[in-house]
Amino acid sequence: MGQEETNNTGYFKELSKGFIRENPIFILCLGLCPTLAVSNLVENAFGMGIAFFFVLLCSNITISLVQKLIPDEVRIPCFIVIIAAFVTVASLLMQWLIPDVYARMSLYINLIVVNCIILGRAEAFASKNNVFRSALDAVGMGVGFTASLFIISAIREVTGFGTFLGFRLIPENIKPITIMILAPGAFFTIGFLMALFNLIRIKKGKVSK
Amino acid sequence: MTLGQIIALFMGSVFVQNFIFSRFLGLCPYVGVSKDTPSAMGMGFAVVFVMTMASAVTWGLYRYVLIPFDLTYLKIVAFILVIASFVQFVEMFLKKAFPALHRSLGIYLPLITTNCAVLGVAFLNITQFETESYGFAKSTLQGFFAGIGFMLAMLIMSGIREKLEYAEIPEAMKGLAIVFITAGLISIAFLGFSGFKL
Amino acid sequence: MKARVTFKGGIHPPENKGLCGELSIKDFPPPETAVLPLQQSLGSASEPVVKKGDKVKKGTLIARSKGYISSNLHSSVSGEVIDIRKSPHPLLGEANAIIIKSDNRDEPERDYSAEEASADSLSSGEILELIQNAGIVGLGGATFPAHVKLNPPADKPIKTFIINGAECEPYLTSDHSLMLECADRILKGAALIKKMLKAEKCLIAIEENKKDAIALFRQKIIQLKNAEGLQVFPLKVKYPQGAEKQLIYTLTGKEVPSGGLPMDVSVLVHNIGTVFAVYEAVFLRKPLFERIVTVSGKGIKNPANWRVRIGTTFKMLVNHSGLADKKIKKLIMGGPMMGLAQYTDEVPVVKATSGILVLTSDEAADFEHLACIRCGKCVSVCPMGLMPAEISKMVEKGRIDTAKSIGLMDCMECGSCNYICPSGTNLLQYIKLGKYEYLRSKNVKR
Amino acid sequence: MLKDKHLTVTVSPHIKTSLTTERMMWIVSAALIPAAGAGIYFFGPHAALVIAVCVGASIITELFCAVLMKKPATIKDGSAFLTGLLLALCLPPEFPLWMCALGSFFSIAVSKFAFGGLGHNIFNPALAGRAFLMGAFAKEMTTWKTLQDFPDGITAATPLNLLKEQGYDSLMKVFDSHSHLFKELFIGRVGGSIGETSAALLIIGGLILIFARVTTWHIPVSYILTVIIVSYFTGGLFDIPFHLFTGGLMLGAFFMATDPVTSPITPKGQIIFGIGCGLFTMLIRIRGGYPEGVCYAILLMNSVTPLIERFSKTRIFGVKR
Repeated sequence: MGQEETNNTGYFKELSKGFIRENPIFILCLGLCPTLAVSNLVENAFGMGIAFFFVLLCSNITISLVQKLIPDEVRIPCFIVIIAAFVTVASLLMQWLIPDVYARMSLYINLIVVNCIILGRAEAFASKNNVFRSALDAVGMGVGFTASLFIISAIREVTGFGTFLGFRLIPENIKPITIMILAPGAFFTIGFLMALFNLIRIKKGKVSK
Repeated sequence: MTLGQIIALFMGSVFVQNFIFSRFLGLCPYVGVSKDTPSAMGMGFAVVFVMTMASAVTWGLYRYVLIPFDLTYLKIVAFILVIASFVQFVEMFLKKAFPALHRSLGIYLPLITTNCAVLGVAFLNITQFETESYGFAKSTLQGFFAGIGFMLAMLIMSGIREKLEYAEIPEAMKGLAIVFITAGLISIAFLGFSGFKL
Repeated sequence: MKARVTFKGGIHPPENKGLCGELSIKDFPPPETAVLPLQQSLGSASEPVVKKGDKVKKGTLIARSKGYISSNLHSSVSGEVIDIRKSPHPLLGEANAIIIKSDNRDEPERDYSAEEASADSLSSGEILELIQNAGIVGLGGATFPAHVKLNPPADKPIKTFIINGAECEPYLTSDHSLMLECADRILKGAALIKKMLKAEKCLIAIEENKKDAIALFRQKIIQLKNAEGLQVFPLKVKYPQGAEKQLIYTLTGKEVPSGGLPMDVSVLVHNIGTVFAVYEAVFLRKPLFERIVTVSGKGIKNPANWRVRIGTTFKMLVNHSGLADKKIKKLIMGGPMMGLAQYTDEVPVVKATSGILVLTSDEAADFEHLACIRCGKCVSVCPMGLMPAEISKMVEKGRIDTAKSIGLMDCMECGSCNYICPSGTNLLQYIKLGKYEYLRSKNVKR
Repeated sequence: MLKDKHLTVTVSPHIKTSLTTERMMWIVSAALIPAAGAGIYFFGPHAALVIAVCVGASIITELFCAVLMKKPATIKDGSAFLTGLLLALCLPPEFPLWMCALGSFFSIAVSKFAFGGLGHNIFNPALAGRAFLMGAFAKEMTTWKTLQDFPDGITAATPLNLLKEQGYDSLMKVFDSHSHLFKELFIGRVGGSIGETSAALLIIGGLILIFARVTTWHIPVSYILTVIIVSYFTGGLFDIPFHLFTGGLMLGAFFMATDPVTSPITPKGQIIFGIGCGLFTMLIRIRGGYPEGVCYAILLMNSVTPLIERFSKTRIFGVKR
């Protein structure tokens, strides 16, 4: 019985670590390019999040399934090919389903293939764990990534456009801070969110001491 | 191709649409390897080299293989494979031919495979210059200039980070937080180049 | 190589040289008890040749040099050795000293007033021996034994002999007054040293704020019969004009290489006081047991230049000159730029004591330390071409090696950077700490 | 008796200059007063409000950040006051006040205190604030005030705007002769930011800085010379006074580029810095999308200051190159 319990908490930890503890963006600082590039609108962020989630889940599952078949020396190229295949699938699907969002960010969707998070998870986790754990890991990381992207894009869209998912939140007569949707705004947002995460960590560290 | 076009391409890829400060490509190595100027320089040179060559190779591959055989949907797989094997080849070649250079650049080369700036410039090239005349030359030049822009960004950031090591940065801002704030301020300065007429 | 107008950098602190009023040297009465520290020069301390209870006269040898870089020490009063014990030392904090109780007779070992006629016919070796016996050290403050400096190795001939009369430290006028009073004798000493070194030229460098001294020396040189190669060189008024390497650069256009000595560019520099002491040692056979000391500062009621016996305590001098009714902050041996702050007035005058300053809190103002704003003033004033702010920052952060690589050990501690720094950073303190740490780590490695 | 006194023992030197950081900051602020006064005189009371809000918001932000970071609040060193004043002087006279406050907050909190406060910032806080506002509120930042009280002057747009957007002829339509144009530019009766129009007063202020030894000549001279040379070779004789006296060049060259914290520490580095500022200013003015390039040019050079310093070390005495 004890065994099962630890297993269960283990599973939950596998799932939840991507939310905060090992948040891919704010803590591990991986996969930053798409995060910054597409986070000017919440809509874009969601599109990117879903595509990313899809590729990460599929590649993690596939790699953990075929891990025994791949010789060690060529594993990285193999991983890349698997990931690239799923990116192609995601890219074609999005082109078909949400063409206008895709048109805005096709470059960054294609670049998911070199996203360090996905390759990193494949190398560090999926190639060493079973399918179920790998899937949980992917879900956790995917949710963590998408949520982070959502937070960043929400901040940027609200301050930079005065809207949220296209709905006006801030009255027209208060001018939005346009710079937030430009490149510097992306850097500032992520910089200060990282500082916030640091602050929380410092506070927690002090309490535990 | 006129000199004006070359200058326009240069200004565009180095300043106006800098890969780091405007296009957000190659951020992982940018924040990872910009701690000190010598490594930033090494990474910069490696990126310039690989980006130039990758631009040339992928454009040719796309124009003369993928388009004629109607395989453009395979471009992601094809490009990443070409770049990965190219980087591998370069590394082996350097190791044999120029061991000294390999020692200084060697550690950066494997990182470049997953540098999205390299793949990014390949994708940009085929969308921008697919049908243009001088497409090959423009692609190669864009790759080269984008690499220069990347190196410039690396050098600027590494200089600042060396200086920040001695600054009394607040505890919460330490680490990558202040790097991103700095990058934001640099990209504000780079906004000055927007709307360049050439 | 030609002479330059001046060197790069430097500062213009308020001179305050007028405090002493007219420049005359007054004789300070011999002390009741003389405290004579054994360590009077760079290098090793000398070894006592007297013991408790011995009777000594003024000028009696009481301690002999020990080792190559070391100097003799002579009694400055006549009386009895009452103890050899640890006493306050103006440079070292505390060190062994011979304590002599005066018998108030002030009896000299021999007559020091008559000039020996034979001086001109002495050989170099004999002159050097006389200088060594007299215990002469560099009186500008460095206290390097003079006989060592005057005896360069054969492969480094001296072409130019420079007499340093710059006295660029604010407040101090001891050299100035000496020049005015003893010009003839200084010139005799200069000619002697020039001959001994077989130097082509002897340049007397004097800052332009001492116009009377410049005029006097020029006039004396014209009167002199064999004044060949002897020349007065007026210097721009700025601190640190008297620094050896800067002086050489200004006068000859040559740069002493980093880590090198003046003799590497065939130059030798001696302070005006040292030259005078050489004159006394050779012509009068008088050992170095007294020197000129400026007692000044706004905390002193009657500032003056005194001829003081080595071993007189600061307290006696300060009390004799009277304390002004102001808020006293610091007691300093030497000038305000490079002098050492003292924790007690019990310290004795040593051979290195060119001045005793009592500074009020207005003069020695401290201000609130703010962060460095990188104004670059320290860089532009540094006569050694260093970046003091960077060096001190590296030392502060424990990067001694980096500090070394950007010139830590080239600093000569003139303090210009510290003076000019608007943010109140104690740059020199960090630099000194860095030098100390560097030397220590080097010794540990050995 | 000295024995009764408390003797202080410190390392030499024992005397210090009276020109402290605090005094330097206030001298710079004072040197800006004439230009600020002219701005208020030409553009009316709202300009005064802009200045007041910027200065006030800067000081409040500084206090707030100091408390937050548990550092001693350093208002009396004058750096916050100066940053606020400089920021206000490069804003348009009719700029909305809440945006002024936001800009000041950005200047102090993001570009200064995030890096550790006074002495540690990489970018000139005032210029970073201005560039931020330019990115955030481009329209408001380029809405200039017509000088209605002065019948012989002048126009809503700045001369640089006119030249860039409508060309030389329309510029000459407004000012009928070159001499008239240069006179107005020199005095400052033209459209523009509050404190940047009066070249004459800014030059006076700049000379005060140099003679009070608050700054050295290196940056202003190399900056202005570069602008003169580039404008002569790209335009001609007419362009030299025009580029010198329009826009924020004088304000930038004397008061912004010389900010010691963000410019190189060595004289050689400062000259390189000034030349770079001049080149980028002219590049942006002639080819760029913005009519004015001073702000961006100085920010760009701020960012490469550490690199310049790396290659412009001083030569140590006695060490051969």
